[in-house]
Amino acid sequence: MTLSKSLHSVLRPLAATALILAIWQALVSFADIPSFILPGPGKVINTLWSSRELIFEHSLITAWEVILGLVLGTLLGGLTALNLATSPMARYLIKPVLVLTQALPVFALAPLLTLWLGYGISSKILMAVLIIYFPVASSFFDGLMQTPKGWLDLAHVMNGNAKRILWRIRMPAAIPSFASGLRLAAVYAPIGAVIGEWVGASKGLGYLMLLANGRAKIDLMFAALFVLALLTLLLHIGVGKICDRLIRHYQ
Amino acid sequence: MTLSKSLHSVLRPLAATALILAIWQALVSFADIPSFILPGPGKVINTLWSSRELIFEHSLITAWEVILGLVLGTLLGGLTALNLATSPMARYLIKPVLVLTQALPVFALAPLLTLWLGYGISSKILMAVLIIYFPVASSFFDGLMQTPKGWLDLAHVMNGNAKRILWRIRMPAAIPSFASGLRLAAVYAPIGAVIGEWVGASKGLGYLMLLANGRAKIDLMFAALFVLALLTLLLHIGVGKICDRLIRHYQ
Amino acid sequence: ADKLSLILDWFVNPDHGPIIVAQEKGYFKEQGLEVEVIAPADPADPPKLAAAGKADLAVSYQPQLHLQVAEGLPLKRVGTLVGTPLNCLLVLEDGPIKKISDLKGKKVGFSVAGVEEAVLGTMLASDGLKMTDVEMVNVNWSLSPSLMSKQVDAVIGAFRNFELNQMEIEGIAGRCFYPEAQGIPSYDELIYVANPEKMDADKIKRFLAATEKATQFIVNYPEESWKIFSGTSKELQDELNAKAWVDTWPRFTLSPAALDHGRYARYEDFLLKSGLTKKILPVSDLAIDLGAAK
Amino acid sequence: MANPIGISLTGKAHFDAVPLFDQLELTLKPGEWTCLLGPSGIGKTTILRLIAGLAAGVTFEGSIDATDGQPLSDRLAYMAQTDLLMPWATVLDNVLIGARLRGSNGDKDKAQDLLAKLELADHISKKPSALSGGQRQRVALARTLMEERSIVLLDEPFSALDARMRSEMQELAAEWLQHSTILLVTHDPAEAARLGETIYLMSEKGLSEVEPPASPAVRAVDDEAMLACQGRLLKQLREARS
Amino acid sequence: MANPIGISLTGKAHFDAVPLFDQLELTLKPGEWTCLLGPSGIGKTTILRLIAGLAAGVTFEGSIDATDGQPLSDRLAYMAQTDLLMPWATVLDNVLIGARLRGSNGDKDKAQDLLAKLELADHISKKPSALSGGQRQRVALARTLMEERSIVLLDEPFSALDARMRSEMQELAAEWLQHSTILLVTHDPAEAARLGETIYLMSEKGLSEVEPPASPAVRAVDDEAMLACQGRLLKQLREARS
Ligand SMILES: Nc1ncnc2c1ncn2[C@@H]1O[C@H](COP(=O)(O)OP(=O)(O)OP(=O)(O)O)[C@@H](O)[C@H]1O
Ligand SMILES: Nc1ncnc2c1ncn2[C@@H]1O[C@H](COP(=O)(O)OP(=O)(O)OP(=O)(O)O)[C@@H](O)[C@H]1O
Ligand SMILES: [Mg+2]
Ligand SMILES: [Mg+2]
Repeated sequence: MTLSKSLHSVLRPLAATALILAIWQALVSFADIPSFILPGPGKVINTLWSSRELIFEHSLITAWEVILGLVLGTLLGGLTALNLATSPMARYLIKPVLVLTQALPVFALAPLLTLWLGYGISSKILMAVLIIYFPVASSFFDGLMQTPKGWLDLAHVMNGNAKRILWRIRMPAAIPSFASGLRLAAVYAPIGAVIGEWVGASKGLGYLMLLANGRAKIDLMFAALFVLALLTLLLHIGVGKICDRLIRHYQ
Repeated sequence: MTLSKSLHSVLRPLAATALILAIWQALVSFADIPSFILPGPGKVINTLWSSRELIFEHSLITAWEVILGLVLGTLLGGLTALNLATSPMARYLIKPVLVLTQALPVFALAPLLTLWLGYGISSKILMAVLIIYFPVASSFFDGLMQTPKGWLDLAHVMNGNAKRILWRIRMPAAIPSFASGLRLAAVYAPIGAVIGEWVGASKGLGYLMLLANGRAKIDLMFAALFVLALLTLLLHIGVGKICDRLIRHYQ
Repeated sequence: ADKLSLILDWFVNPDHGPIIVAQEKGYFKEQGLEVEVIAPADPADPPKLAAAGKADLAVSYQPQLHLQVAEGLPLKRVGTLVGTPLNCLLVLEDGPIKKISDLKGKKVGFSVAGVEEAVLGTMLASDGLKMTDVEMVNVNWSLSPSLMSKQVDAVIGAFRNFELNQMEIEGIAGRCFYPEAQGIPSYDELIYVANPEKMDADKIKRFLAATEKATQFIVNYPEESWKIFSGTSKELQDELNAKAWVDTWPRFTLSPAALDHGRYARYEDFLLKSGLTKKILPVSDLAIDLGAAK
Repeated sequence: MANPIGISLTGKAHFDAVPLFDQLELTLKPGEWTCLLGPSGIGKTTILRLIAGLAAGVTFEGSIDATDGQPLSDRLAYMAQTDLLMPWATVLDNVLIGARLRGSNGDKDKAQDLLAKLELADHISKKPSALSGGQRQRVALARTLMEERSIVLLDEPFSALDARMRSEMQELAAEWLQHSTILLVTHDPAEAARLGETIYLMSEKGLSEVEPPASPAVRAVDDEAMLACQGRLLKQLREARS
Repeated sequence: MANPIGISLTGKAHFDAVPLFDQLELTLKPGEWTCLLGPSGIGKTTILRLIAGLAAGVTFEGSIDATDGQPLSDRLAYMAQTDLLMPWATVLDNVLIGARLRGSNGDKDKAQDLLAKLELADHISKKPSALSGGQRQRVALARTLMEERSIVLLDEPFSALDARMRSEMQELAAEWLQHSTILLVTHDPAEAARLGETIYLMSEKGLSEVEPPASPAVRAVDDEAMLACQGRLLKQLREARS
């Protein structure tokens, strides 16, 4: 990487963060928003600093859930898409069930999940995975169903077997769609983990935010939110880079 | 449409619904789940029937929000993607802000939204739009950035102006990606509307569900959830058909 | 030691003083108990999970208990944590609402929880208004912000030991109309519930004994108790919790195991009149005095 | 490879309302080169795709049979008019894709050998995007030859090659496919005259057989009979409007 | 169209470590047809793309100048080796895309006229997917001709056409492009001999100019001088290995 390039990749999130802070400050200053609804960035950064240990501790937990959720969700989403793409029966029957999982609000699922999985980390991860896997599955599936006809004709004349056609042609051809889904999933992963924490947690940014919001400090909530936002941005940029590389490799 | 085809398109949602009911019943019968956590389908359908008027009334509101949200969200998402695709400056600065909007939990946004928009329908629609527009914007944008190089070369030699290249080449070439985003958005639209209703409402399926949950009327909550699920499935199938047609038209 | 799991109604806050203090002072251990305390994010979950046998005990609210039992949840109140109502109708101190009848034609926010509409209806009736005279708005996650930003004129469902302090810290004074002063029968805000078929009465008795001891310690040494309580977690160490503690500790029930039959009968009556339940249940279906039962 | 198979196609075809060709008969003699010549847009590719079992959109009324009565599938190789290379795979992987799709690893040495003969030795591990047009076409040819099927359908396989390369590739293909039955679609009379053992000319009026040169295929580049035949073909082609 | 412009290219090019061509000089005379002939993979397309300002991946050290010293962009038209038709647009829309991209509506009548001359009148409102290979190539040619630029770069524009159609299209292009400077890349010696006013032969050794036939272009299909030149080119091409 050249100097200018690495400078660029440092500047980019900085510029974005600056813009966000500016919008935020402008909102607070000119839109006459009371500080119990949206505290100014100065106040929040103050809280961020004074509660840094608390926030850092909870952030680590959430970051861990995000990574686990993203990896598991991507795997699960990828496998789901592959399955749906090969079996018309699965498309017919299982796809609607998957669509359904996206229609269920947390509070309907939470008691079920805790009934089965208890209050450990697994119910949280499952909830996060449930949110993350769908964009990957859906986009990848769309890509798998749109393989250019010429290649499929070729594979047909070659008497390729369906699994290998999937693996050698449809999958590589669907990489841009997969990447597109992954990019989306990366944005949803942090909020997915936070929602997972609402299933019942005593740790993590989601817990901290709900707690702070409920009956305590808005400043703390926004400080936690700020960290969550930063996490989201970093993940978005990081996964974006991986996706670009992936697409370049598969042209 | 031939008879078998129209039969097919009726059978498909029916088969899916049957499968879902079967899974549901199996869960209740064999997994030993108490009915106050997940009531059986029979019980719920009973409630659905006895409270049909109540549920129907609230469903209409939600359906209206869903449709409005989907249309507005798609428009906004499409425009956002077009803007990002044409302006490197926008990519640099505005994209992170859009990513951020997806990192904000409802309860952080809700007080702000109601402060500005009050408790009318607009804050709900905005919330729904916020959830729906992102998959469209993100997928469409990815598609716009992956126009086959040959066409861009051609357009370059022809001295096409950037706007028209976008309109005549990059946009039609990105239709499959757009459709992929739209398909995702259709799945998120109903839950988007429900989340919008949590921002503060006195009508709609989301309100009904929260209310029923609070009053320990689990049957009613699941009856509302069932309608929401049905709405999601129908929307998924409907939008899927539109997308298929769109893609076929643009090959 | 015997294991006992307890699901709180919400994240740990000063309402849970006796439980935390008993834990910290080792009173549970004295009773041969090892108590696991779990905090959920949604107050509607704990009773369901206790009814499902996922926990030995859950912290819940008396008004909710009546509805849940009426809907068939296998639950009974086995002990009391806070024996007075905390809920109140909150307005701005220097706002236009001076008496309840001033609410005519105004907006009242509520957080969907079940009984609050009935409570509000009765309170309005006590000053000659009907439910149709006000506009109800579900404000869900933001009770006091919606009031402070004047989105609504009053909110029902605020806790007098929290929202008042929160508003004071923001520099906007609030005022409470108390339900029990406006025709609502008095009730236990926070109670312990358990599944009567699955519960181990002996363990629960020992649990209640430990919290009774903790409550007495709190009443004797409120400031030291605050230090013990807030020392358990950094999240608790702030001005709001400190103020809330002062307003909360006097409300802890001194005899958690004791059952006031009349309270439950009166509230059951009130819910029937408000139309929220369809028939009167005997108190024995709702609550149990473990000391009286053998 | 088993004994070479012959194929006969009879029938007519149309797109929705637009007729493509009227009743015609085309026979591929076992183990021989049949060339199908005709103006652009007359339906050559469509016939090839019909035999390959691929033609979509076109309605064909008639029959396509092998002389041994067995189904054609899994005995065919098909090289389309476009190269259809996979951009993510190297040249070598592209050439071996057939075997890989059927679940074996493919004969790497053989493929490398073949690629060397096609003058692609230097490009074996390149991606298709780094190839020239003619190089891509030769990779597609190599992929088809590697299939080693008894029936080989070639749709203008040499159209992007220069004269020298083209004649060399023709010879190579003829040698490689000695035991196969081949249908070669081409718009180049010289090619048909050089390779054809049966030559069909397709025109609006239908299919007509043209006498191939008497000399055995593959003819030398300066074979007299071939040049004469080429002239005849050229003349007939000029007359056949599509 | 303004006065025709000449172009001169001098320099060398390489891909990363692999040299493509050494120092060479290529001149396009204003208003004339220059043919660039050479074996597959020698670098013809790359030179074309360099002039069009498109070549990516290749590093070019040298200069490309117009005789009038003005920049080349917006005076060029370029027909690539693949057709690059837009699948969502009809044939007519594909042909008018240049004008549309520049913000005008394009001359529909002229396009229809041109398409008719290219024997595509029946296909004007079809989508490209319903065209044959040769038809697609002709649509791409029509699109290039509609640009009416002073410099026209053609990369094997007739390779998918049959002999009759090819000679007709050559004549049509020559007439249509009378006032333009044309660089035609081809692998067909007959084509170069028929159209070339300057003929370059590209080989591993570099670029060499070949004497064009004395007769004026476009030559008749049986022009003696042309046939002689074609023979010479064929022989040189056979010797030039890529
Ligand atoms: N889907 C379709 N609908 C209508 N007409 C079609 C369709 N597909 C192809 N055609 C027409 O069918 C005819 C035959 O096409 P085909 O590809 O077989 O021609 P060809 O002989 O291979 O020509 P070429 O030498 O140019 O490749 C063409 O005129 C083409 O326009
Ligand atoms: N990105 C690249 N990296 C390395 N080599 C490349 C790359 N792109 C093209 N080449 C090589 O450059 C050479 C010239 O390619 P070019 O397309 O100019 O050939 P051409 O003369 O047009 O051939 P043809 O007649 O086959 O179209 C080829 O040998 C090709 O393999
Ligand atoms: Mg063809
Ligand atoms: Mg080339």
